Parts: sequence; C-alpha cells; structure tokens
Amino acid sequence: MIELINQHPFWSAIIALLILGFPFGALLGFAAIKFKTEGDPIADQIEELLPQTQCGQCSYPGCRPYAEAIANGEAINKCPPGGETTINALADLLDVEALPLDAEHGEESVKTVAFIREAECIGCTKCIQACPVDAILGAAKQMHTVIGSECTGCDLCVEPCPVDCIDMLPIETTAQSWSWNLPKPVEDIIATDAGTGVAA
Amino acid sequence: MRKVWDIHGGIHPQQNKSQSNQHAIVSAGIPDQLIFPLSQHIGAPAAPIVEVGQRVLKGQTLAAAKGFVSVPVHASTSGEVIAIEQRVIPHPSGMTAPCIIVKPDGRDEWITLSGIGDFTTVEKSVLLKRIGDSGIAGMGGAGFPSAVKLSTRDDHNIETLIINGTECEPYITADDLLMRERADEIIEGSKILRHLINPAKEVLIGVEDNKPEAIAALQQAAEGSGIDIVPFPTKYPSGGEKQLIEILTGKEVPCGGLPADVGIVCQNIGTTVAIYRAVKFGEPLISRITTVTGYACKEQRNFEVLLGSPVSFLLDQCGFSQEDCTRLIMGGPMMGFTLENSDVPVVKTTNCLLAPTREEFPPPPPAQACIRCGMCAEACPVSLLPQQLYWFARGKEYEKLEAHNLMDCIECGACSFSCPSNIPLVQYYRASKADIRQQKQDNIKSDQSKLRFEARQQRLEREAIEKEAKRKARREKAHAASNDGSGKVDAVQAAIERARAKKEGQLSDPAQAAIEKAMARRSGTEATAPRDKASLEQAVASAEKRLASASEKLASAEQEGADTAAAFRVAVDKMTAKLEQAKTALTGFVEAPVTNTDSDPAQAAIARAMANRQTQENLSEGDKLEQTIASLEKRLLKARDKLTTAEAAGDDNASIMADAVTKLEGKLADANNQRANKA
Amino acid sequence: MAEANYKELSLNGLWKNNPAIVQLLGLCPLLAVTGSVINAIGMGLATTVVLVTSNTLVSMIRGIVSDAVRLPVFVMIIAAAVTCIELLMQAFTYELYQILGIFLPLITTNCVILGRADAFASKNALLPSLYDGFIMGAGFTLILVLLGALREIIGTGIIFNNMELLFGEGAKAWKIVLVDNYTSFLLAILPPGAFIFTGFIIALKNIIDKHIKDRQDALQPQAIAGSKRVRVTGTIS
Amino acid sequence: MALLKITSPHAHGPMSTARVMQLVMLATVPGVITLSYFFGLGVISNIIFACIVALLAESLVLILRKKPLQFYLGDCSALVTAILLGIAMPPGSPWWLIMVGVGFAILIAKHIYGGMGYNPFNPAMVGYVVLLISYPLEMTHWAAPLGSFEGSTPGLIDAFSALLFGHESVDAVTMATPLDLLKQNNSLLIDDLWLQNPQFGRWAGLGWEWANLAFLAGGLFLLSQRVFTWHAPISMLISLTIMSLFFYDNGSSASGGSPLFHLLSGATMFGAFFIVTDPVTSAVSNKGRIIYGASIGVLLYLIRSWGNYPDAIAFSVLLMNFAAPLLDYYTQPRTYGHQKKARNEGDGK
Repeated sequence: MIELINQHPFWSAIIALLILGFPFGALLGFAAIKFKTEGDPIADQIEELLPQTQCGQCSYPGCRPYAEAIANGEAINKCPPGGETTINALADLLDVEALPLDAEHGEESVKTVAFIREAECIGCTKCIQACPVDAILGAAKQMHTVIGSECTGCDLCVEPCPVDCIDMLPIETTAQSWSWNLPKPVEDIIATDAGTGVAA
Repeated sequence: MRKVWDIHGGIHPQQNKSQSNQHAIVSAGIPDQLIFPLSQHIGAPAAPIVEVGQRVLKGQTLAAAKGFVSVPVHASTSGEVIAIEQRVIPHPSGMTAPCIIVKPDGRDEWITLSGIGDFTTVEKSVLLKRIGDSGIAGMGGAGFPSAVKLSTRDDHNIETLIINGTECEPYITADDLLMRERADEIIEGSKILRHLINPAKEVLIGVEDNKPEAIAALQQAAEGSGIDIVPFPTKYPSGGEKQLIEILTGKEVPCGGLPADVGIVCQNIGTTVAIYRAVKFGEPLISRITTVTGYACKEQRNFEVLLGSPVSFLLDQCGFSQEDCTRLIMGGPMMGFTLENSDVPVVKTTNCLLAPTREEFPPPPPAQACIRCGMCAEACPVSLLPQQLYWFARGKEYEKLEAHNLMDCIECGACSFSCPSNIPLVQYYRASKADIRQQKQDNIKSDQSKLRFEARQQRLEREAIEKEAKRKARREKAHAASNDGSGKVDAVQAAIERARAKKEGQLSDPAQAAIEKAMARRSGTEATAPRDKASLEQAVASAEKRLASASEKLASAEQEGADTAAAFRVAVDKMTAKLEQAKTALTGFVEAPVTNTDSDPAQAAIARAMANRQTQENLSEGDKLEQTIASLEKRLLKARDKLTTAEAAGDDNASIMADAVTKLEGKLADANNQRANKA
Repeated sequence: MAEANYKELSLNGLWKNNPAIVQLLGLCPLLAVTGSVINAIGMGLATTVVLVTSNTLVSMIRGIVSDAVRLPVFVMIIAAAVTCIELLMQAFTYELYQILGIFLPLITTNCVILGRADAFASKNALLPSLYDGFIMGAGFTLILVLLGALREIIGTGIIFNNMELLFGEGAKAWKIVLVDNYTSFLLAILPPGAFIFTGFIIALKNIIDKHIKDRQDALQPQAIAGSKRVRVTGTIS
Repeated sequence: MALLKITSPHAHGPMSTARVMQLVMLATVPGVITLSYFFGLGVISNIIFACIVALLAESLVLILRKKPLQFYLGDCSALVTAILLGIAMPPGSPWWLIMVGVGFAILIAKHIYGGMGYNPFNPAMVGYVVLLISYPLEMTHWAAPLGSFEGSTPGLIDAFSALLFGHESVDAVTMATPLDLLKQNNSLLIDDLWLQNPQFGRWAGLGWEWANLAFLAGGLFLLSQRVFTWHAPISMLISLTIMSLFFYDNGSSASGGSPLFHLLSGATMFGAFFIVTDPVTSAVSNKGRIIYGASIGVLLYLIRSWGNYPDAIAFSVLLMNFAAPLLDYYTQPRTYGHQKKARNEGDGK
C-alpha cells in the first residue's frame, strides 16, 4: 500500500482528495436542504426592533421595507421615531457601529399622538386614508376621531388635512407614568461640580 | 424563645428613634382644609360620588372604589366639599392628581356607625366587605387594598399569619407608639384576622428588639390569646414583607409570587388596628399615626392625624423652621421621597414626615467611580449584585438587567447607603425599572401597530382587486351595450351627470355640513354635556387661582434671577389669556338668551352654524375677495415650496406641480384684477 | 475598477487603509521583529518585495484561475516569492537573515500579502496591482520602522544600531547614542512593548483622523431634516 | 431655602472611597516602620518619591482629560498605588526606577483604562512587574537586614543619595533575599542552609519575618475596620499554607521551605492584605473572593518553587486579575425567591 502510494504520488493525491471530497460535498448538500431557512430571518429580527410607526421618515414605505433594506446593507440610522435606542439595538443585532441619527431623515422628538379638533373637522376622510394603522375613525361628512391608544404618532395625517384640524400632541407624563431619570454619569462631572450637591 | 432566621445583607443605620418616641401620641386636630387624593393606594383610583358644594359628614364616603383592586375614600371630618380638582399629591414626581377638597365646619359630626359586636358569628364575606368599604389599604407604605390581600384563594393553604410590627426604618416611631399605647386593639385586630384567614399553625407578631416597651405591652395584651410575639435582632430592612417572612419562618416568597404561595399572610400593625376599628365600631379609615421628626422641627413626636390634613398643618404644630430644612421627606430616610412643597396632604400610607437639617442629611456629594468594593452586594437583602446592575443600568442593557433580577430589587436603599463612592444606585434601578416597563409596553404597542398596518395593507389590496373586478364587469357590460349600437352616448351622459351631482354635493355649503354634523352629534350618545354656568364659573375661578400662583412663581423666579423666569412669564401670559377666555365665555353665557340654555346642544349648534352662514353672507363682497386672495396666496406659496423640493429631488411629478402653480397664479391674478376693478 | 486612481491607492496604502495599523494584518512580524530599526527595515523590505511580486503575478493570471482554486494558487505564488527572497537574503545579508530567522519564511502566511492578492490583485489590472503591492508594502514598512525606532530608542537608548547589516560597512557610523549609560528598558524590547507602542500608534492615528473628520464636518452644510420622507400610505386623492 | 428633590435613600453610611484609601495608607505604617528599621530609611525615600511622581502623573492625566483635579486627587487612590509600589521596591531605589514604575502604574495601568475603578489590573503590581521584567538586576537589589555585614542600616541621607545618584554607596551591603537563597541552593538540606546563613533569623529571614508580622497587623486593622472582607486574604494564606505543607518534607533539598517560612517571607502578608484585597481588580462576590484568594496562594507557591522568579505576588495577582470577571460571572449569588440560578439565562444572548 505505502509502496503503491510512493510509486504513484500524483494519483494517490487525487484519489485522497476525491475520497475526502465526496463526504464533505454530501454533507454540504444535506445541510443546504435540511437547514434551509424560510424567508429572511434577519429582516424579521430587524423588523422586531423597529418601532412600527410606519411613518416613512426612513424613505421606505413602512417598517418592513426598511427592515429588508437594512438586511441588504442599508444604513441603520434612518429611523427618527426609534431614535438612539433603536439604532443601538440594531447595531447590537447586526454587530455594526452605532451611528448617530441621520439628520436628513428627521430628529428624535418626544412621542406624540394625533388629536383632531373635532369642531373644525369637515369629514373629508383624507386623514383616514393617510393613517397607516387605521387609527382614525369616521366616515364621509362625519366627524373623525383618533383612537389614541392605536395612534403611532407618525403625523402622516397632518398634511393631508385640508382644514389643518389635526394636532400632534406630546404624550403627557402622569403620576403613574412618571419615573426617575438615570443619574448623570460619573464622567460628566466637571470642575465646578465638585463639592456641590448638583451632580448627584 | 422561638427560632428566628437571618436575612442576607442588611445594614445598621443610626436609629434616631429616641427623638420622637418619648412622647405619647396626641391628636393633631382639624385643619382649615382637607385634601383627599382619589388614589391613596395601589390600584385603580376611586371615583368621586360627592358634588362640589355638598355637605359631608365625618366618615362619609367621598369616592367609591372603582374595580376590584381599589378602595373608597372617606371624609375625615364633617364639612363642605369645596372643589374637586387637580392638586399636588404626595408622590416623588411632585405632580398633580384629582383630589376632593373639603372645608371642615368644625363640628366633627359622624355618620351613624354600626359596629359588629361578635365577629365570629358573621360571614367572612361580610367582614371582608366591611374592611373593603372602610377604605383600608396597607398602612406600612405600599398601600395595597387589605380586603384584596385577605381574600385568599382556596388553593392556598395558609399556615401562618404574620403581623408586621417591625418598623425598621430609622426615625419612624409611629408603629412603635401604636404598639405601646394600643396593644389591646392590635391583639383584637389580630384575632379578627385570625378568624378571617384561619391559619393552620400560628399567628406571629414580629417586632424588632429595639422596641422593648412595645414588646412588653404586646406580650401583656396577648396573654392567653395564643398569639406569639417574636422579637428579633434589629437590622434594616427586616420590615420588608418578604424579609420579615424569611426572618420569622425561614421561607422565601418565590419570585413573582405572593406570600400566600408559601402559606403566609402578612399585615401591618396599623392596618390591623384599622381593621379592628372598622369591624368593631364600623369606623372607616380616616386617621392614622404619623411621626413628625427631624431637627428642623423643634418638637418631634407622633400625631394621630386626620387623613387629608396638609403636611404644613402638622409641621406648624412642631415648630418647624423652614430655614433649617433642606429637604422634606415623606416616609423614612431610607425609602421615603422628598416633597417639593408642604401643601400636600397626609394620606393612608404616610407613616412619617422627616424634616432634617442640612447637618443631619447633607446634600449628596458628587458620585465617584465604582471601585467594585462589593459593599453594596454585601448589604443587599435580596442577594443581588448591585454593582453589576449599576454597570448594566448605565449601559442601558435591559436584557442583562432582567437576567440579573433587577425586578426583584425592593429599592430599600441599603446599597446606596453603604456605597463608599456615593453612587445613587437606587435611582439607577428605579429609572431602569421604569424604562424596562416602558419598553415592554412599547413592544406590545409596536406589535399591535404592525398587525394593524398589515391588516390595512391586505384590505387595500383586496379593495383594489374588487375594484378592478367591478371595472372589468362594467366594461364588459358597456361593451355589450355598445354592441347594441345604442346607449353608449347615454352611458357617458349618465356618468357626467353623476360626476356633476357628486361635485355639487361636495361643494354644498359648510353651514349645511355643520348642521348635519350637529344633528349627528345630537343623535350620537357622546353628546357633550351642556356647559352650565357653574362649571364656567369654576373654570374662571380655577384660572384665576392658577394665574395667581403662576405670577407668584414668576415673581420669586425673577427675584432669584432664575433661568426659568422667562418660561414662567410665558406661562403667566398664557394663563391670562385663558382667564380672559373663560371670563368671556361666562359673560357670553350670562348674556345669552334664557331660552337658548334650555334648548338642546344640537339646536344650539344649528343656530351657531346659521349665524356663521349669516355672517359669511353679510360680509361685503370686498371682504370676501380679500379672504380669497389671502387664501390663494397661502396656497400658492405652499405649492411653490412643494414644486421647488420636487424639482430638487428630480421628482416626476414636478411638471404637474408646475402646472398647479401656474393655475394658482392665474387664479390669484384674476382675484387681484377683480379687486382692482372694484377699487 | 476600470481606471485605477493612483493617488487614491497611495492614500489607502499609507494612511486610510494601512495594513499594519488599520487592517491590523501581519501582526506577527509587526510585533516580533520590530525590536530595532534595522530589523524593521529588513522585514519591511522583504515583505514589500514579496507583495509586489505576488500582486503582479496574481494580477497576470487572474483571468485564467477559477474562483474555486484561487487560494491554493495564490499561496503557491506567494510561497515561491518568499523562497526567492529568503535565498537572496541568505546570499547577500546573511546576518540579517539570521536575525530575522523564522519570520522570513513566515512572510508566506502574512495576511497582508494574501489579503491584497485576493482583495485587489485578483480583480485589477497589472499596473495598479503592482502599484498597490508596492504602496501597501511601503505602508507596512513605514509602521514597522516607526515601531522599531520607538522600541530601539526607549529600549536601548540608541538608534540606527547595526545598520551595516543591510547597508554595508559605511552604515556603521549611522549609529546614534542618544543617552549615555542608559539602563536598557527591557520591556520595550520584549513583545509587551510592541503591543503597547502599537496601541499608541493606532491611538495617534485615530486622534488625527478624528481631527480631520471634525474639520470636514464643520465645513459640510447641515442636512435638511425630514427631506427624505416618503408617504407610506400612497398618494392622497 | 429651596427643598431638594432627590431620590432615596437620604441617609448615607460612614464609608467613603477617600476614607477607605486613607485607612489603607494608615495600615501600612507598622510595616513601613519595621521595614525601615531592618533595611534602612530607603523605604521612606522610595515612598516619598513615589508619592510625588504619582501625584504629578495623576495631575497630568487629569488635566489632559479635563477633569477637576481636587475632586479626583481627593480620593487618594494614586497615593495608595504609590505607597504600595514604594514598599514593594527594593529600599533605596534610584529615582528613575521609581519614576518608570509609578509612571507606568498611573499612566498606563490605571488611566489608559479609564482611571480609578476601571483598571482591570492592579496598577501597583503592573508597575512592579514592568520593573521586574525590565530591570531584573536593580529590582533584586535588597539591602541586608539590619546591616548584617557592615553593622548599620543606611540612614536618611544615604537613602536619598541612593535615590538621586544610584546605588554606589550602599552596594556593599546588598544581598540576596531568603527566597533567592532558597531558590539558588538545592544541594543543601534546608537546615544546613539555615545554619550557613545565621543572619536569616529563625523562620523566614531576619527582618522579613518581622516585616510580615507588621503587615499582618496592619491587615487585621483594616479587617476590623471592614475595609474589606476576610475571604480573599485568608483563603490565600490558607491555600499557601496547604501547598507548602503538602510539599514540605521536613527539610530535604527538594523541599520548598516550611509553611511558616512561606507565610513570613517575601511579600506574603503585604500581598495578602494590601494587594489581593484591592477591590477594583479582585472578584466581587464572597465566593468569588475565596476562589480568587486561594488561586493566588496556589500560584504564589508554584511560581516561588518552580518558576523563574523568587517571589511571585505580583505575577499571581495579575494572573488572577484576568480571571476575576469570570469568577464573578460564575459565582453569582442566588437571588431571594429564586430557586436555582439559571445561569444560561444570565448570558443575555
């Protein structure tokens, strides 16, 4: 056997490679069928992290399309409603650097909810058509109203309104929803803070 | 001696109890005004059942429980309800919440009370209802409705009833004095509780060994009753429910579970007394023992105080010096919260008012870096790793925080107390807990939004398909008709007709629309209640009041030269405007014809709409023209804006927009011409 | 990459994409043989020559090697080039050859070389590939020499010692003794020193980059917020 | 006066970081006095110069990082590092040696990682190891205790001249430490070795044993002040005792010295109570601390007996510094109300 290999090194190398190649090839083929993934799991995971306001500020029509775009390499810093939190979560998930929010797509602001000044509403249904989550109730020539709990605060309904009767009201803090803020981090202490009680 | 267990960690802060436990409890008396927040407990706020102006008696229900986990609120003396409005409540946020304000008449007139003579003969459900109706909620600090806590599930096999007389926080002596002076009532209350939950094994009263008088008094009162008084070594925070259970029984309440899961029910001393009085005499919970202490008060002692009394009323009786006091704390030094003003009322959970001087509690020095000394982990009574939680909280790593059981933190403050670097650990945990809760809510909401968005997309698709199908059917029909050779023209004609009709419908005047709307509103159930005079007056009054307070604040801010002065000024301006508005509304109301007030709101709306229309028509031609020109100009500006952005973006729609702009320009020119002609 | 931009290539190799301190490739020679300037120069030159040779050859054969077997082929080319260099150095600079020891044959496994062959040379024309090999080698050498100089100065108090190994007897005079009676600081000569100094060099580069970026950012106009928004809900009729 | 709005707790315990550091400094006093009694005032000059360098280095970094000087210098952590390093170095070390060591400790081991509380390795020990690796000769330059050869220990003037001008004046009286001696002689029985070197006292070398006892006293003082818990130092001493008991065969040449010898020689006590207990770089949980201390004891014995260096506190501590986060991770306590710690949950991924 060893002699044979020594005599025909070239052929024995080829045969050895073939013998190795077949099982590995079979293994890969098997894995490709067995572990085939349906859909795009990474896009699903990304979508989970997006705030689902469906506001289109990212320049994609909805959160799902943006999630798919991110899965295909789009930047992760185009979601103003999600803000820094979402960017950080995405950066964690995709193991990329967390970028600051792209100002071209808007700024992170307080959460709002749409409110229709009902006395002024003329019942044109334009806002109903604009609402991506069907959070506005009403019918033609009937006064409309926003279901506050379903409104995502995307403000897509504001522009179409012909009589400008929709306000985006910031969500107010109540005694129930109030909480302490995180203390100022230790590192932020500057020279003048030392010895006073402010930094605590 | 019974065996007692030890809890992990814990600290030994300076007791500071002797300042206030030397004097007997005295009654604080009746203040000028009583403030009853609708939510003094955990659970849904109570709903007011009295009206402004109504006279109420001592013990009368002001607000009824709303829902299962809720308790009613009772008047603590007789008097008149003068307002139901937003007041600052005792809450760390210093925010306002709805409160019922009662002006006492000084007569202190009780409602008729009916006690239960022999509780053993009464159904348990009746007793529980009595406790619930008496507005009793845990008086140790948390304020959980007692009736809910006492109605144990059948599958819980309760072995031990524990009465918590621990009061581990420094400074507070309310329960101590209560135990010394009213040991009999405590024992009687314990008997009622024993009857209610029928523990298989024992009834224990846990008291720390730093209250020897209380222990002696209880032991004397409990003689022969089969109730065990268990003294155990003093340590903070052994008064926490879970900690006390561990000390007395060695059992641990499982994470996320109730004490009942390990066969234990726990009640506070104060609650026990309240239950006794509710059952025996039918008295609702209208007063409690509160310690007033801290060196900013000359006299430090315990008061029996009517619920709803303002904090300032109590402090004034103790020679409180505003200059010496740097922070006013409701509750103890370890878990109490600071109050920003002393107008807030004493509520069911207020066991202590602490007014320390600057020397007693100096302002916290700036935090230094964590040196991982582990003193916090050693002090933690629930064996958490505070220093790890601190890093995770700073990094906002919520998953890790949860994995390290942040949610089991009882916020006792032992970690912050022992931290050599003065890191406000508890604040980190509180903020993170709130953030985690918020995040969970947001997740639920975003899932819901996603569902709704997807459902909408599907619906739109379906509609589009249906529309397409209809159009196809119509086309085929038309095709068939045209094959007949006739009707084609007619069909087109009909379509034009339809379109015109529709257009006319849309263009019908707004007054008509308003009338319709009003009609619709009338038929709807949600018709807004008519604004009666009283409410308008009230609005004026409250606006005036707020204006006054705002101007006051502005003045003080200006004096201090604070940055906030500008903000205050704006607020004052706003208030003034609002007040003006309210006043006009009121005068308008008064001046309005009497018949109008009686007619229903829809009629009124119709009348208003008519009037509007009238004014529209009454407008001179010129005015109308002016209006159109103005609106046209506005629209033109908007359209031009859009056009430029579209052009910049290379949008396909740019040409259309350009068309629109030219059209608008034309219209504007026309209108201008008309005006010129007129002139 | 049809038209190679030589300026861009140079910038990449020397600064923006420097193999040693940005891509962090070839750390083994970087840390092991930069105890003195002469070692660094020797190593850097050898690596550069191999890079140029391998890039050139890879670029030449890029049309005829299939994607699946490209790596074995590249490795063979590199190995051949390294062997040549090794023999040359053995012939002409025997002492340096001895000092560099195992690290010379180890150039074969230097990631810079295979990295450039795969990432650049196999996709680009001959001349740009050759230039890329040269400039990447130069960037690598630059860092090696910088590190070598730092470590030599701090470790021994002398710089340009033993230059004659590469540059002939005349280079003996290049040696500069900076501090007399210097107690040699062994840590700098040992591998930990290499790590520490590499860290400092990377930090320095990051500081400079940040400075440049800040300046550029200041010049850039502010973006208009929300200008890229689209309507999710289609056109409104 | 406006009322403060701050979160509870409002009371605070008596401990502060500065106080911890000051207590540590105070606790070194008996050890320092004993050392200077036996080895001359070179220890004092070491410490003084190290403190000056440390303060300067710390100030430099704070200025560069734009931090308030007074606030950060006030925590005394730089001084503690300097004192510990000054004690660990041979008495009467030259200025440049101290400067390199302290500079390295403060600038690189401490501030490169973010300053106090962020350094993964004990700065004093990093500085020491850097010196030991770079200047092995100077770092093993211990003076003979109590001037065994010449009759007198170097005074303050000698010490400062050594500091400024190098070792020439005291060169004559330097000698190997008992640990060196033990390492270098493996042909003699231990008893013989001891007989040949009478200046080494009874158990672990004259001076060394007293210095160790003094540091033990300081450590016990810190323990009584609750500056640290007993877990790490005691477990280290116990594991060292067990190791040396196990390998001690009553004094053959291959034996590594008696437990008493190991406990009282070199930097054992100093390490156990002043280095191992450094909170920043050690494990946090008590269980973790026991493992941490015990491992240091084992490593210490292994390196002393079979490693290249005679004493090994610094190396063992640095090695275990690496392991501290891992120890913390695997020794998380069971939280109240949780039946079993589900460890995989804790991963968060």
